[in-house]
Amino acid sequence: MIQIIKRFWHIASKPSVHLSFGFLTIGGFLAGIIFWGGFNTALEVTNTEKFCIGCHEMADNVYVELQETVHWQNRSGVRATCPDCHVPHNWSDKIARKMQASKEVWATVFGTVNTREKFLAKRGELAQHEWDRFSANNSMECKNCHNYESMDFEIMSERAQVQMKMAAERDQSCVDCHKGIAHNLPDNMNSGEGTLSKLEEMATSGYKAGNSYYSVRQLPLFTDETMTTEAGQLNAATKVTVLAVEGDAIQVELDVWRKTKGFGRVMFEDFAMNINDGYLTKEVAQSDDYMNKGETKIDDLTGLPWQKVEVKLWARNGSLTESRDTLWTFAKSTYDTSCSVCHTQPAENHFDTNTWPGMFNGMLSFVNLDGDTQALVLKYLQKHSSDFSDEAH
Amino acid sequence: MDENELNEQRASLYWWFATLLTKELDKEKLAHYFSGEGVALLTQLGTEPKFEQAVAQIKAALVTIMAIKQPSLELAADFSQLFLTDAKKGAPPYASVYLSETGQLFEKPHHEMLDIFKQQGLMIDPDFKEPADHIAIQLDYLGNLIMKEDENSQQAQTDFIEHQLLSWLSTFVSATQKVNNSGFYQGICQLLLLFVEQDLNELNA
Amino acid sequence: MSDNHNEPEVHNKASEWKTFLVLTVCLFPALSVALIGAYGFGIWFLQMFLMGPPGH
Amino acid sequence: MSISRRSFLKGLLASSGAALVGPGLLQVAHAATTEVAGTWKVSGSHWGAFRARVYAGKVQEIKAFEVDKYPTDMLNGIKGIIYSPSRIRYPMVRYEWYLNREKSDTTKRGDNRFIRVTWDEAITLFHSELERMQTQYGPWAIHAGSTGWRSTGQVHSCGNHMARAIAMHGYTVNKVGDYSTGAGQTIMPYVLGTTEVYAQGTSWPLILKNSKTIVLWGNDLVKNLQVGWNCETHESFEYLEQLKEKIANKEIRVISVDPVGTKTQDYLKSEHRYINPQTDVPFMLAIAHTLYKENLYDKKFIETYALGFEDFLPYLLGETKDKVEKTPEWAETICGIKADDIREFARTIVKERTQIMVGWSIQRQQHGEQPYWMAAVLATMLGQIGLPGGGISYAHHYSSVGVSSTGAAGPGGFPRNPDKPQNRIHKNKDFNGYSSTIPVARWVDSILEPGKKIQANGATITLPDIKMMVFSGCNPWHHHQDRNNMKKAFHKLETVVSVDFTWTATCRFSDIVLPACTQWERNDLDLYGSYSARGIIAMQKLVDPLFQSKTDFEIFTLLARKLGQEHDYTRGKSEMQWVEKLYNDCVEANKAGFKMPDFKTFWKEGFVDFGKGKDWTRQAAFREDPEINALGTPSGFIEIFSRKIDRYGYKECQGHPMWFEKSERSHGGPGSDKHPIWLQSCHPNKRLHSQMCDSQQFRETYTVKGREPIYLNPQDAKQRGIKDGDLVRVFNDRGQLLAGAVVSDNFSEGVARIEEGAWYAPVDESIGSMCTYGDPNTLTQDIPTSELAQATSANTCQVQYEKFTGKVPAVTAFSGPTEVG
Repeated sequence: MIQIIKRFWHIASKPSVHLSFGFLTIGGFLAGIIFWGGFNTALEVTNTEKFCIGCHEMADNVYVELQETVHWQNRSGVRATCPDCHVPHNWSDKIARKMQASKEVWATVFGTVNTREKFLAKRGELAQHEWDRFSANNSMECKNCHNYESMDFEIMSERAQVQMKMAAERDQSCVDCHKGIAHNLPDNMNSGEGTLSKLEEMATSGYKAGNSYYSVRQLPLFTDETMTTEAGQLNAATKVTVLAVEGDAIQVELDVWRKTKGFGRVMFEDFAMNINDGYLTKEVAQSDDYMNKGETKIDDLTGLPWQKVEVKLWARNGSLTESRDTLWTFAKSTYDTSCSVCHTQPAENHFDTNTWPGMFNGMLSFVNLDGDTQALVLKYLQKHSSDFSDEAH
Repeated sequence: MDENELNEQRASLYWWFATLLTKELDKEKLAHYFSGEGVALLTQLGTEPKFEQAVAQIKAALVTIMAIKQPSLELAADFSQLFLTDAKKGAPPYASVYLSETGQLFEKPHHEMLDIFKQQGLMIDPDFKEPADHIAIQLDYLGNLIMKEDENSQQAQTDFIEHQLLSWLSTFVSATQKVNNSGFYQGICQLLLLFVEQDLNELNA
Repeated sequence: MSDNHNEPEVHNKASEWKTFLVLTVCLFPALSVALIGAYGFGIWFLQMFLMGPPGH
Repeated sequence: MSISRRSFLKGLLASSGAALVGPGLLQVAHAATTEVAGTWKVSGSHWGAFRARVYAGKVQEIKAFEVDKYPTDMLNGIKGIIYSPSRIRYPMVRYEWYLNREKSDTTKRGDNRFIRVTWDEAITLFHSELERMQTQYGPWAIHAGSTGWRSTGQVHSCGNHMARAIAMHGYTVNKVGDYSTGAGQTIMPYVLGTTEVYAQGTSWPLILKNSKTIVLWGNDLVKNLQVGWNCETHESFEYLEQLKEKIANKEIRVISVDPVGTKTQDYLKSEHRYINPQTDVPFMLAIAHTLYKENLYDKKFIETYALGFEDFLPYLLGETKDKVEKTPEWAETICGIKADDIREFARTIVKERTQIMVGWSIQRQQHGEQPYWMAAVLATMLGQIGLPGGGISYAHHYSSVGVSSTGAAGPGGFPRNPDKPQNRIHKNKDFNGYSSTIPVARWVDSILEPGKKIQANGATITLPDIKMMVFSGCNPWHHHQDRNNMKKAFHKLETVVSVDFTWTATCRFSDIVLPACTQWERNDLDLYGSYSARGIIAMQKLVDPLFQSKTDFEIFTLLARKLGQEHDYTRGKSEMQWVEKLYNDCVEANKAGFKMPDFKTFWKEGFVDFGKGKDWTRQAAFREDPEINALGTPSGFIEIFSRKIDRYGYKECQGHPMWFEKSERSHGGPGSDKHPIWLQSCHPNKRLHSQMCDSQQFRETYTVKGREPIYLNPQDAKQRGIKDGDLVRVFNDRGQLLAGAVVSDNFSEGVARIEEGAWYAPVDESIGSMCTYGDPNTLTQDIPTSELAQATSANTCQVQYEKFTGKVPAVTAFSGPTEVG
């Protein structure tokens, strides 16, 4: 064997005697082209969905989950394949990713996640890798197709508009909010990180028709059980009565008041109290299909007419809780910590219900609270304001 | 009395002044000046005609203070009023306040003292958190300088007294005179000035 | 120089052909793949320890 | 000679040395490290972020932080603060109080003698007084809620430390509001739905692009933007420079409505619309009258976005009780602006895009709620609220308001509230019928008239019987009004505790004085760009705490230790661990939007910059959809008429903006016959309030004969035989002071200015004694703006002045507690 290599080296290290210079160059060049073509073809093969689902770990877990989502099937017929989202497009990063796949090969060979149970147990860790990557490249793969500049905010639902405009302003990473858009979320995580998941943790399940519950955060409302047409938004810590449970959808009734100046879109918890319970789209607010109108009274303090309405709309089955106590505890601790950085936070009962929104808005620029938490804390302050407090102040 | 003994005496006196200007006298220390060694020392110092008046002032102050219920506290208040406050009304015991243009602390005199200490391999007791141009530190150092067995010591003493001490001592002492209280520390400071002046004369003689 | 050319063994045309083919078809492609792989691993380790996940 | 000397020294200290001579002060040094030129460190201040060269344990040199392209010369005053001979060097206790405690002769307070105590003794005394108050009286007897402009740095925020430690002991009286914006922040939620005074404003680039006219109403941008709440980087000045250019090119008109010529106006070379002091409301009413009569106002806007215009109209048209129509002719007699000029002004601002920028000065006067409200009504009539470069703002002169926000989260702060409130030592919450929270400026009234009931913002407040006050990094002897009245109040207090780094007048009037170190003697971190959230800056300790001073963190940790709750106070973290925690929390909060390096890297680099934000228009969302984005007012709309305020039934703040005559007013107003000069006490040009007044060398760049300058009108001065540089005695029935004359055309007849923050320096502690340095609050009156805000009325102040001829007293400020001989 050593002889063969020696001999080989002997020949390879000497100028060629029989083969022409031109032949060697052209021959080497052609061989290079053929190799490179072959290499890239092979690389592309590994970059196909077919290749990805070649392993049952992918095929039986994430792939079937993808098929439930809009990234699989939608009305415009564009679909995302595995590598569209999961393989970096930059060459170096792509090669690095391919090498990283050695871990996946390892896992397949040794069966690290060869059962659904094993996969679920490991999902959190695996997902976290991808989320880190998305957060580092600012969700570049998403933005290859969806970019903020091309979004027409006007045709979004109002709730989406608010959120998307805010995100666009900061060129926020998509996956910050849209985790779980293509595959299921890890079990221990309801719908995201930070306060949102904290709020979701407060939600209970198994709602019974006829009982009253409170929303743990802001929730979209829909006109019917198909949940395709948005009807408005439910605010955090808002009381609803569940009328019906239809699979993923629940029908809720809101017993609220609204001002009749404008379109009457904003719902308030009580007469002449600006405690926001959510809002309705113009169409729903103007339509009689979704509400029973009650008495109308003039609020003496503003001169505005208020109308009592019972609104019946649909929401996703979830994110409700039986009592506001845990929500209030969370809101109070948030208020005490966040709002005392600059000065002593005013006592809850220092202001009345309708003064709090103004005072609270004035402080908001100095604290880092997301929209759901803001809404919840404000409602907490209003519900514990001097209007509701027995303590003389 | 040989040279050594003499230097010991001089050094001890500088250290005595340094002690008085370092911090307030507690009850026990003050007692020495009502009866005991302090009285003896003052009486002895008073025999020098130049010092007579200053010593008389100190003694008078002691008499005044003795009549007060808590003499050591009263004297502590005097001390604070003079040294622990500020240039405008008291007499802060730092050369920088009197010698620098800015009137700030930690100015050139402070750095000069630090340089001296650096050369000599000395440092200020970390518990005494004061700038190096504090009067007590200067006096303490001078005592050390006197006790140093070094043939150049005499010249070093003269230089130090002339450049570091007398450059501001009289301004400082007159600042103490502006303050009106028992007069104990004003007397001590006056005595210090006279002593330093006399000591310098002796060194130059 | 030609004097020193006293190789008793002649490498004939066939052996040159063989060597050429071994180099172009087997060795260099294998080396390239290995090199690219090593590069890929290098980047990955850098990402793990120094740079963090790939950014923009 | 040498013989006599020998004999004299003989036996002098031979054996007695041990008793009379203490231990030496010098030790042999360890191997000294050799520094060459020193090291550069990063830190910052309200006056600007900076880098400092530290050598041989001393701050040698300070240069502006590179992000700051427009640094102020106040950076030159920093060293003078650190190395000021006015530094509090040791814990001190007032001698009289030390001897007699609560039975001490309080009339001696402010001019008494102190003694030095150890930290241990000082904290023990502090604690035992808190204890005595809680047991002998109750929570109502301690007021520990008065806070002001701290030093920068989020970990050591002095008010937070004081509040946290004292709350771990028991409940105390607290305050609401502040001295700068008390009236504004109370009235604006009723009108525009937020406090407005600390709100982000429309971004400057949008203003520069869209505005045709900018009205600066009592607003001196160039002067006030020099200082900021956090480590300032002066981003606004870039836009002021552009504005100046646009003015020169006649693309934008800037009009200052002001009784004085401002620094802004001098810088921008912009127009000045002189107005008599305190008469903004008549001018505004007359503008509204013109807009209405000439049918120039935006009816559609009012209809869609506002309520109560029709309830306000009768007053404007003279159909209410007063029967006075608010015509330009009526206003002319009060505000001193010709009726035709008023009409012209109204037409100018309604013609094209106009941004109104209101300063805070006009709400720091009696009925200060009214001009703020009325300005909002004017902006509503113009109908440009929510448009870029239009509408109204009340804060463009503050910190980096108007510099677009990056949206990044700043570092949080050291927690102000106890983690375990249930462990509070004294759980007694019984305020004995007194109110637990009082309007910030009413604490002196509280001490003087405990039990008195006052109206405030719709509530009835019973003033508590305060016996003990605790201040930390707070100097009410600068910011409160009427010194002689304060002296009376301080005679009634049993105990006063102050934590500060310099002998402010407040410290001199205290019983226990604890030396804090300056912000440059501790490690911390802070935001730069308070509103732009431009970045985070490390505040690296430049030198160790001087003398016996300690950080706020250490001081209140000591108090917590006394309570047996040290660990609950610090959460087991050191200073540096807190800095790191706040940083890491911030990294977490910014995870979505901004990549930040790890703490080590940040600390080494000294800062993280978030870049520039996106432009934004104030109230644009409301304009777009007033229903969903309703204002925070009771109705959700702009309230020209507030039924809620109307319902309170107050005399001096009714249902809509009105003109009320002031208790004192120049130019023919009440009291002007005896004291004809209006004294303006605005924010200083060369300080932050009273901070940096102790920096001697820098102070001397602006003082006159060692006194605070008083800016005088040339005619007024001439009449009184006063020349530039003369000493002037300024007086009224409340007090007197000495100041140095600066005669300037910027000041109209009947108008004078002494900037607030000049240190109080009375000749002696007696009531009525003259202030030798020139603190304007010796002369101001301590009256509330109205029953609504109960805020300060510092700018309602009439004085007289004369050339000072007597024996000149020395300046007594900037010194420690000494008797004035």
